[in-house]
Amino acid sequence: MKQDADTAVTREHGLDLLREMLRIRAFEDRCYQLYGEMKIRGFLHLYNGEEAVAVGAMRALSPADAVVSTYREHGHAIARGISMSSVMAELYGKQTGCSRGRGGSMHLFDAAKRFYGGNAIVAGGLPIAVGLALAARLRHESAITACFFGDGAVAEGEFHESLNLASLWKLPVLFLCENNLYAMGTALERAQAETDISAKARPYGIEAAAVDGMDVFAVEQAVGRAAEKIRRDGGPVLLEMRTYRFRAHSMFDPQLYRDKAEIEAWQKKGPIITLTRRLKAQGLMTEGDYQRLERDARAEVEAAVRFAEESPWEAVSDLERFVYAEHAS
Amino acid sequence: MKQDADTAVTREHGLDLLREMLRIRAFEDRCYQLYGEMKIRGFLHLYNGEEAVAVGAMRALSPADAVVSTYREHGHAIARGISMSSVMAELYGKQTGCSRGRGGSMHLFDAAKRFYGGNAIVAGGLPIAVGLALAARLRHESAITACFFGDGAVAEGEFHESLNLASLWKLPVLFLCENNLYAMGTALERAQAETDISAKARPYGIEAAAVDGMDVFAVEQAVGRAAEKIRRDGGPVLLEMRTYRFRAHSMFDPQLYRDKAEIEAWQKKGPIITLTRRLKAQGLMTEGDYQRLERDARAEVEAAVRFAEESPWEAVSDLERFVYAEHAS
Amino acid sequence: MPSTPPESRPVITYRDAVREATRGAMQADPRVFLMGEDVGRYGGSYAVSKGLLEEFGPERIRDAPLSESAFVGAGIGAALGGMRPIVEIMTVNFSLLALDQILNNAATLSHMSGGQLNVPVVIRLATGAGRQLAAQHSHSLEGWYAHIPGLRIAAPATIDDARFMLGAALASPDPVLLFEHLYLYNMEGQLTRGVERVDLDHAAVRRPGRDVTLITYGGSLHKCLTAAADLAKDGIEAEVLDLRSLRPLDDAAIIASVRRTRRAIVVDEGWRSGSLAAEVTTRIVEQAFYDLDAPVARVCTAEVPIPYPKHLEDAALPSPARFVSAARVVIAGTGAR
Amino acid sequence: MPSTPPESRPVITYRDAVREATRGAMQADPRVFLMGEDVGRYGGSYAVSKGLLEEFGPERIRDAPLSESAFVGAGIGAALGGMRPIVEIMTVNFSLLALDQILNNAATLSHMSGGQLNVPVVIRLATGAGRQLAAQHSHSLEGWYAHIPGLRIAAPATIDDARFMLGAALASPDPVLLFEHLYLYNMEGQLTRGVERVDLDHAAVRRPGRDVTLITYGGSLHKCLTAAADLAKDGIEAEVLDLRSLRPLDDAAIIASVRRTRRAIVVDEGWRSGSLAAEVTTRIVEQAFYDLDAPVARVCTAEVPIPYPKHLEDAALPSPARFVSAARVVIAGTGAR
Ligand SMILES: Cc1ncc(C[n+]2csc(CCOP(=O)(O)OP(=O)(O)O)c2C)c(N)n1
Ligand SMILES: Cc1ncc(C[n+]2csc(CCOP(=O)(O)OP(=O)(O)O)c2C)c(N)n1
Ligand SMILES: [Mg+2]
Ligand SMILES: [Mg+2]
Repeated sequence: MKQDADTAVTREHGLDLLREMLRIRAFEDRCYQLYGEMKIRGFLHLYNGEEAVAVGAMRALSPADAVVSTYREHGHAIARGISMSSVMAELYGKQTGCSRGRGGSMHLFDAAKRFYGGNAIVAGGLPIAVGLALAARLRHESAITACFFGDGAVAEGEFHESLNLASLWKLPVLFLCENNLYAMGTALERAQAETDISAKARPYGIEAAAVDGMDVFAVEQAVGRAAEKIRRDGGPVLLEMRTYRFRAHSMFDPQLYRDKAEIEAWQKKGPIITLTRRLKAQGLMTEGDYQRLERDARAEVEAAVRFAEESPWEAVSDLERFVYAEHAS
Repeated sequence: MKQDADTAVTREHGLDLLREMLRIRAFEDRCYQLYGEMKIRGFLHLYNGEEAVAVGAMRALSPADAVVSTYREHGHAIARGISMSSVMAELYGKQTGCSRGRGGSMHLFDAAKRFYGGNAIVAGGLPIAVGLALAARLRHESAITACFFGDGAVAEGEFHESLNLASLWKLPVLFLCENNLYAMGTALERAQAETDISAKARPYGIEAAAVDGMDVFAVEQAVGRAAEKIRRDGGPVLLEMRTYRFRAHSMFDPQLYRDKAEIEAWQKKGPIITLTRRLKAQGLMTEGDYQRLERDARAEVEAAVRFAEESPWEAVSDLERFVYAEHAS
Repeated sequence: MPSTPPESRPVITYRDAVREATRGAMQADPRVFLMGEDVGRYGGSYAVSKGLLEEFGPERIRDAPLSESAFVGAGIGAALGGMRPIVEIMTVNFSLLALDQILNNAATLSHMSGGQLNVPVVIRLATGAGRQLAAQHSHSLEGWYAHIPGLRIAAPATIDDARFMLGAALASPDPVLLFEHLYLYNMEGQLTRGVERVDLDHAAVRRPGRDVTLITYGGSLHKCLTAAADLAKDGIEAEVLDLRSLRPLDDAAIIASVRRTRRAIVVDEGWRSGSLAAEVTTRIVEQAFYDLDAPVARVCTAEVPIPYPKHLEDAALPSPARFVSAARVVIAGTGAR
Repeated sequence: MPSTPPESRPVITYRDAVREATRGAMQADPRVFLMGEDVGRYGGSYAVSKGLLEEFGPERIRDAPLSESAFVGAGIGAALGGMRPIVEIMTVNFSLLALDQILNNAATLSHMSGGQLNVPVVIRLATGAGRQLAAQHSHSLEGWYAHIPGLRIAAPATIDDARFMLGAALASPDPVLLFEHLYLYNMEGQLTRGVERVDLDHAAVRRPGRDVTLITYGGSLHKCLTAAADLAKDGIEAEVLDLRSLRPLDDAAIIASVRRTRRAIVVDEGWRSGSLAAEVTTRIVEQAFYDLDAPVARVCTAEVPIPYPKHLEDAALPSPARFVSAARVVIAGTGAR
C-alpha cells in the first residue's frame, strides 16, 4: 500500500477527502452533545477515528454500487452523499429523516443512494449484501455491493456462511471489515483464536488484504483496486481496514476495558491530523484552508440541526404505516 | 499416515477391528431390509462404507471421553459399545430402545456410555461438544469430547463459531469430519468454495490432518495421536476422514446426483474388503476366520431383531413423560 | 357454472401443483428464481423441483450449501435488488437457523426504512409431523411465525391453493412464508375448472354447516373434513373453515361463521400453549363473545417434542376422533361449566 | 409478621439484586459459572455482572465472542457435562441466532433421550422496549418462547424475584429462560425481610381487588399497579396478578382470581397476535367461561416493528391509560356485545 498511498496527490483531491472527514467528525461531535441534551436518544455509536474508512471507500465506489452498513454508520451515510440534514433529522426521529424517523441512529436508509442501512444485528448485513450481489449478477449489472462490518462480526456464523456463498457463487461483494480492535469491551484477541482477519478470507478462496485504515489514500486506493478486480473477474474481495474508535462504544460505555494511553497513542495516528499534516507538509494546504473547511463543516452541521429541530414529527395516527407495503410491487 | 498404517498388526487387533466393522455392516444391511418391511420408519441414514471411521475412532477413545454424533450414527453407537439390541429396539421405537423408543434412528443416546446422540440438525452437535469439553476443563477432568459431523456441516455457521470457541478457549474437542463427498445430493465442490476441509481448521489455529477414512488403522492411529495431543496440550484438533457412503443418503433418495461407476470405484476401496485382503495377505486371517466373524455378526443382529420384536411399546399414557425432569437435579 | 365430468381434468398431486406453480412463475417472470438446499440436482427433498434444473439451469435453480441464515438472507437481499426469489427452506425445522434474517430483516426493513424498501421474497417451507421423524424434524411452527408483524403467512391446503398461492405470494411486495404440510405432497386431486388465480388473504368455507365451525388450515383441513363427514352421520352439520392465511387472519370470515353456528372448535397442529388456535379463540371472544352458546374449544398437538414411535406420535397429534368428541362436547354445551 | 421500618433494610436496584443472586450462586456452587458477551471486562451491557470478574476470575466469568449459537450451545453442553451454566444473552433480540440450540437441543434432549439427559442451563436475557432502541432491539419475545415444551420461562418483576429466581432456576434440572425487562434494572426497592428463596412456578397477587383482574408479568407489572391505583380513585378495585412463570402458567391462580372478579384484562408487551395474552385469554375461556361477566380483554403492543421516536414507541406500547380504559369498558360490560 505505502507506495501507492504516497503517489502524487492533487490539492483538490486532498482537500476533498479532508473535507469529507471533517464533515463526519463535526457531525459526530455534535451528536455527542445532542445526546447529552437528550435530543438524540436510544443507542448512539459514534465514528470518530474511523472517518478515513468511510470516506476513502465511498470515494472509490460508484453511485450504482450498493452499500450495506452497520449501526455505526453515520460516517458511511454522510460519505455516501446522504444529506446531513436528513441524517440529523433521523437521529431526532423526525418525519424528514432519511428513514422518516422510524429508524434512528442504527437504521439509516436511502434507497435512491442504494444505501441499504443501518443494521443493528452484528453480521446481519452480510447475507443481505450477498443477495444484493446475487441480484446484480442475475440482472447482468456491473454494480458491486460493499458490505461494512466490524471485527466483532467475524466471530458470527453469518460471516462464515456469507464468505463461502459469495466465493462459491463468484458474487461481486466487497467485504469491508472495520477492525477497530474491540467489539464493545471485547478486544480482538479475546474474541478470535487467530487475530489476522485478512488471513481468514483465504480459506474461502477470497483475495484479501489489510489496509491502514487511518490513511484515507490507502483506503481509497485499496477499495478502488478491489472494486476494479471484482468488476473484472467477478467474485468477492475482503479488505481489513485497521482503524480505531476514539470514543466509547456507545453512550453507555464506561470503557473499563482499555486505557487512556492506548487511546491517545491512536489519536496521534488519527486520519484527520495525519492527512492535515501531510497536505501542509506537501504544501497543498494552508492553515487557512483547514480553518475554512472546519468552519464550513460546523456550519453545515448547525444547519442540519436547525433543519431537524424545525422538522415535524410523524403523526401518531401513522404508527402502523409501512409495516406492509402501501402499493403493489 | 501410510507408513503408520502399515506398522505391524497383530491377529487379535486386526480381527477385532474387522469384527466391529462387520457387525456394523451386518446391522445396517438388516436395517435396510427392515425398512422395506416397515418395521423401521421415519428417516433412516445408513453407514455402509464408513465403518472404518467409527471403529477406528472409538477404539482410540477412552470410556471417559464424551461422544457427540449425527443422524447417521448407528455405527458410532455400536462401535461405542451400545448393544445392538438396544439400538435395534430404538429403531423399532420400543421401550427397551437406548432412548426408550422416543428418539428413533436419528436420536440414539446412552448417558452411561457418554454418547450424547444422535442430532438431526446438521452441525447442531458442534456447540454441544464445545460445551462438554468446557465442562471437562472446568471440572479438571482429562476426558476429551469427540464430535462427529459431515462435510455438509462445514458450511454452517456453527462450524465456524464452534471451532473458534474451542480454539480460543483451548478446549479438549476432537472434531471428526466424515467427508463422504456429498451432503444429500450436493457434492462438496458445489457446497464449498475451497474443498480441502482440513485446511479450514488452520485459520482458527487448530491443528488438522486428512486421514484415509477407508483404512481403519490409519483412523485409529490418527485419532489416538490427536487424543493424546489434546490431553497433553489442551486445545482442539480436527481430523478430516475421507470416506464414502455406499448407500443412498436416506431411504427416499433416488441418487440422481452421482453415477454407479463412482460408487463402484469406491466400493473397491471399501474398508472391509481392503482390511480383509490385507489380513489374509499378511497371513493373519483365514477365509474360515472371516466366515465365522460374518456369521457371528449376522447372528448378533438376528438376536437384536428378536429382542426388538419381543420388546414392549411405551404406554400411550406415558406420552408426556420426560418433557421435564422427573427428579430434582 | 356447468361443471364438466371430472375425468376431463387430469389428476395431479399437490407436489405437481407446487412444481407447476414454480415453473409457471419462472416462465412468466425472469426475476423469479428458486434457491435452496438440494432443489437442483437432487430434485428437492420432497421432489417438488424435480426437472426444473434441466429446464431453467443452475443460475435460476440454485443449489445452496447448508447455510440457512446466509441463503435466506441472500434471498432477502436479492429481493431488495429487484429479484423475486423463491427460497426453499427444506423444512421449517431448519428455519430456526435463519430466524434472525426473517424476523430482524425481512419483517422489519419496510418499516425501519420508512417505507423506502420492500422485501418481495417468498419462502417455502415443508411443515408438520406425522411421518415419524421425531423431535427435531416434526415442528409445526407456522402459527408461531404468524406472531411476527411484517410477514405474511399462508398455508396452501388444497390442490388449487398449491397451484396458485405461490403466484399470489410472488405478486406481494411483502415477504411471504408459505407452509406446505409434508403430508399433503402426495395428495391427489384435480384443479378446479376455471380457477386461474387465488388470493392470499381470505379464508374459505370448505364445507358449509350450521351446528359448529371447525376452524383450521393446512394439513389439518382434511382431518377436519373427515370429522365433519362422521359428524354428519349423527346429523351434526359441521362447517369447516380453511383459514388459508394465518397472517393476516380473516377475522370477518371467522366471526361470520361463528355467528352462524354459535360454536367453534379451533384445530391446529402446533403445540397447544401459544398456538394459533389460542389467537383465533381470543379473537372470537373479543368479537363474538355474546354470540357463543359454548366456550370455544381447541384441539392441538400435545406439549411434547414429537416422539418417534407411531403410537406415541399419533397420540400427540390432533385426530378426527378428537375433533368429533370435542364437537359433541361443545354441542352438548357442557363446556367448562 | 410485624414489619420493621423500611429504613432498616438497604435500598438496592433490580440490577444489584441479579448481581447478588449471581454472586451468591457462584459462591455456593462451584458448578455455576457465567458466560456471555461482555459479562467480564465490560461488566455486562447492563452492568449486572460488574465486579464479578475480579471476584471469580475469567474461567467462571467468561467473556464470549459474538457467537450466540455456539456459546448458548456450549452452555447446553456444559450443563450435560455436569456444570450449572448461567448463559447471558445480552438481549432477547440476539437470541434468535441461538434459537436452534434452544428449541432443538435444550428443549428436546430430555425427551428424545427417554429421560437419560437433563439440561440444567439457565439463560438470562434482557427483554422489552421503551428505550427508543428501534425495531431490531426492542423485542418482547418471552411469550413467544413460552410456546416451547421442555423449556421453563420466568420473568422476575420484583426486587425479591430478581434476587431469588436465579437460584430457583439453577436448582431446576430443566432449561430455564429468565427474561429481565431492561426497564427494571434501575428500579429501586428493598428485599422483603425474611424472604430467602422464591419458587419458579406460582403466580402472585401483587394487589388484591374484587372488580377486575389485571393479569401481567415483568415490565408491565408496575404499569398495571399504576393503573390499579388510578382505578381505585374511582372506586374500582383491580386485582393485579403477576404471572412470574410464563411456562408453565399457573392456571389455578389465574382462574381463582377471575372467578372472584369475573372480569379480566391480560396485559403483555408482546405483539398482539399470538401473544401470551391470547393463551391466557383462551385458558380463561376454557376453564371459566361461565364465570365471566364480560369478554376478556387484552392490551398488548401494536403490531409494528418498534419505531424509534418516543411518541411513536409510546403509542405502540401498552400504557396504564390503556389499561384503565380497558378496565372501564370491561366493567361497563360493554364488551363485544
Ligand atoms: C448478534 C448481536 N449480538 C450482540 C449485539 C450487541 N452488540 C452491539 S455492537 C457489539 C460489538 C460489535 O463490535 P464490532 O463488530 O467490532 O463493531 P464496532 O462496534 O467495533 O464498530 C455488540 C456485541 C448485537 N448488536 N448483535
Ligand atoms: C440445519 C439442517 N439443514 C438441512 C438438513 C437436511 N439434511 C439432512 S442430512 C443433510 C446432508 C448432510 O450432509 P453431511 O453433513 O455431509 O452428512 P452425511 O449425510 O453426508 O453423512 C441435509 C441437508 C438438516 N438436517 N439440518
Ligand atoms: Mg470493533
Ligand atoms: Mg457428507
